Amino acid sequence: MESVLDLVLGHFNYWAVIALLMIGLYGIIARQNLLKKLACLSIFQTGVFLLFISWGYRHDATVPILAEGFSRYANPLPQVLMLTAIVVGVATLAVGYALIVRIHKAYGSIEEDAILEKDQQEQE
Amino acid sequence: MLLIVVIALILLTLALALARALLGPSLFDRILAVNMAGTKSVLLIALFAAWSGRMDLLDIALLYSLLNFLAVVAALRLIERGKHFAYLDKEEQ
Amino acid sequence: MIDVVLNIVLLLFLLTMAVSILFIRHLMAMAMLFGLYSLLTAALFLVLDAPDVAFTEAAVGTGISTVLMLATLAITGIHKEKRPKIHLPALLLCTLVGGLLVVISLDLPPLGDEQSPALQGVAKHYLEKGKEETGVPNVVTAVLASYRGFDTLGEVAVIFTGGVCVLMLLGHWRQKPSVKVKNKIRITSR
Amino acid sequence: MLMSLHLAVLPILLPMIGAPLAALLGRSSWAWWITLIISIGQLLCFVAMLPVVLGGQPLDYSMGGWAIPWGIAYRVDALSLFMGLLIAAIAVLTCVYAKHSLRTDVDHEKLPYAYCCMQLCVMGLLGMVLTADIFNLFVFLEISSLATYGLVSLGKDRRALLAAFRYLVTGTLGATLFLIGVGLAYTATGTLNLEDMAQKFATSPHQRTIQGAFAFIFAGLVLKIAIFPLHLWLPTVYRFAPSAVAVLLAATATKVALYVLVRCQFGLFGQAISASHYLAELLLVGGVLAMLYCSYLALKEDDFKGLLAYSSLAHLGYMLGGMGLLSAKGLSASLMQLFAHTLAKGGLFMLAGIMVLSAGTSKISQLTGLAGRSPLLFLALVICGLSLVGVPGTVGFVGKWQLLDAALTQGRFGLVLAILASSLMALAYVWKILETAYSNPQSNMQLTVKPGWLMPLSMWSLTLGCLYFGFFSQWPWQLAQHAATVLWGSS
Repeated sequence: MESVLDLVLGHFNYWAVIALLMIGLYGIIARQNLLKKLACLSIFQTGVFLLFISWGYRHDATVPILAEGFSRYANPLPQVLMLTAIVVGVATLAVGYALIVRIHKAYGSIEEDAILEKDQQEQE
Repeated sequence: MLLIVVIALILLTLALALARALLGPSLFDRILAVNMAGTKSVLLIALFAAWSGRMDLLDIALLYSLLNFLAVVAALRLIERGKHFAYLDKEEQ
Repeated sequence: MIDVVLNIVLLLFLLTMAVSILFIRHLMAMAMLFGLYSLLTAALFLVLDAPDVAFTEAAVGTGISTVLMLATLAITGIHKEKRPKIHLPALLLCTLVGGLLVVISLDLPPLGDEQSPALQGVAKHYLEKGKEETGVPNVVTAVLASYRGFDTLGEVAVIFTGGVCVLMLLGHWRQKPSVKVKNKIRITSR
Repeated sequence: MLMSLHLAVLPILLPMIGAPLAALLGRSSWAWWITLIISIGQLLCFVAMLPVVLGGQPLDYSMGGWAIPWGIAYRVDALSLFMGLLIAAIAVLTCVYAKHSLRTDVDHEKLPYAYCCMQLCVMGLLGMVLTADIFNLFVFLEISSLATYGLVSLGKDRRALLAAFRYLVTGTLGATLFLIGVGLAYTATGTLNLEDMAQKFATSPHQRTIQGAFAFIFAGLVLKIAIFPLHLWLPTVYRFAPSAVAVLLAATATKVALYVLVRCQFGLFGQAISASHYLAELLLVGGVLAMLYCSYLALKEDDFKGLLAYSSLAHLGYMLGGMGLLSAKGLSASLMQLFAHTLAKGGLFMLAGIMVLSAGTSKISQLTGLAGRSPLLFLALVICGLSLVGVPGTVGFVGKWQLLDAALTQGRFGLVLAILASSLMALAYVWKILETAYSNPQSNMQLTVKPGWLMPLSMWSLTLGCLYFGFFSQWPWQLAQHAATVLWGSS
């Protein structure tokens, strides 16, 4: 019983994050609304960030800023990587939003199936 | 002990704010809920700083409160301006 | 103990937010929820001892990202999503990938484990020698600006690229009205 | 001497200066000159590194002077050099081509930004090739991808926008999956340097994590490379992107993602996963399916650029097949195939751009009478097309022959049959184009716009390259072999 609790407590973070990732992935594939696709993409990315930060976590430790009276610090490297990844993610999102604005201007809709339908009609 | 009780209470109010954001019904309810959740997280950070003994975290609490304010103002402004926000639509008129 | 409880509660909140972002059909409300979502993420980063990441996520995720989404909504003026259908293949794929990830996660060292290789590797050097070698007490800053400074240069390049792309897409180009009409015809007639 | 020390990082630093300059100066002709000079400079860097690397010693460079596992390191070995030379050369030619091509596709005010994005894209690709740090690789992957999203969206047709958006979503998804893989590999080893990581994999107790890491890196790259069945984003992107961008994408972007896959599979995860031969079978089956199905799709396609896109997908199948053979011979054949395909497909996409420009359409059915109108263009079409099929005397033949040879020596007759069948289909779809172009010389097809001389110049250099390397194939073949043995030795 003890070990099951340990397993759940030790891995709960991972599982919750995996659930986040899957919600994001489902939204990216299944939703037709382009804005929602991007939001889900962002959820997916955030899930990955959380995963990394969880990997860098350490029990009974403190933030990796060296100070008097502390000897145990969290792993700084995943945090550094995620700082970069967050900025990269937002740059991508910004381009995505700009594309949505242009798509809306060109088609008058931001639903993918509606847009594809318009293209189809035009070709015929 | 006091710390635990306070944290629990703040989590409770955070949950209430989230519930309001989820249920709506009007957009302004949601914005208010976001603002409130932001305030709660500022408090949470401050408490966490007190608990862990790292007072440098208070800086982040300050930043949060500032951002919270700015984000709500920006959101309200965008909603107010609505469709006329950007030049792109001005071109079309 | 407090951090474990906070961690779990915040994660549960986060999951609720993610599910509601997926299902809510009012896009403006979705943007609000999205802001909340990244606010919670940032709080969670803080609980997991990553204040710098929390800082960035709060500024970039909650601030810029939400405002950008709202701005997009304001420009397009579309507020409702069409009623979505359930996408079975996607559901299947997600179950598959999620299952794979859970299986992998059982092999991972549990949260906060002292023996995990990640803590024994390069990070140990950063924590022990970082201050001596770079003179910065904040190890994250030391690694970001010095040991892995080239990544940060790359990051700047990414922002620059993103900016150029957005300018290319939305920059309002000096066009005479007649030319603009022609352009419109060209864009729509193919 | 000082310069030669920094050669490894110079190709990345040059565009970091050139790209902002091109964007800020605001004159499209200046931007073009800057881009041209920068890309020639990059090419020269790689040429200068050639003798050092071929001497057998990889060129190492530590960023900021931090010793290897602590900081970011760059490493130029034969494989990186092979890819780097190819990309830099294509970048120069694309730049020459773009002068006239982009001007007709893109609004005048956007041109400097477009050149800036081209530089950034090439910088990202070269960074991926040169770096020896897996997270740094991710950053450069994102730089090049972001630049391509912007470039693709410049297409004239409004469908380019949706294509770019889909590309953005798929590409970011792929990159994020790759990032998960990087994280898993990091938790298993505690390091990010490729070589250090490969060594630590061997002793790590977390073998399942390592396999998971490979699975995610593989999945992410498969999305990026557009391997069948995850290829759906690619044809529309190639069709609607501006011609010069399509050339750049077809000839370099997917190839670099393939390079990363090769690097990870054989260099990084070599020992950890080569024990399981399931992966090899997966690659072989995937390759064969891609070859057959995508060739079939190419046969059905009526749009010239779309046909070329499907044909690219089929040719990726050959390269995967060669990788799936799990031998130095197979890998070097794959690399040779990559080289050949880059030349032929680059030439064909350039030709497609010229055709679209001067005839105003990319429908194959409307190419009737091309042979009569413009015999030279037709000749280039014949040469590149034959190289695509793999007719002796062209570089395509060398690639295919080596691949067949490798497959035969290992007794993979299924692969042999698939290659032959796919080549036959390639012959069929190339024939379809040629026949249309040759038929009905009296047709009223009109070549209204003259493409200038820069576009044909770059197209002809690739076309003649197809012929030249078909007869004198020792040079790339030796480099490919060298690259393959470097990788094989390290795993």
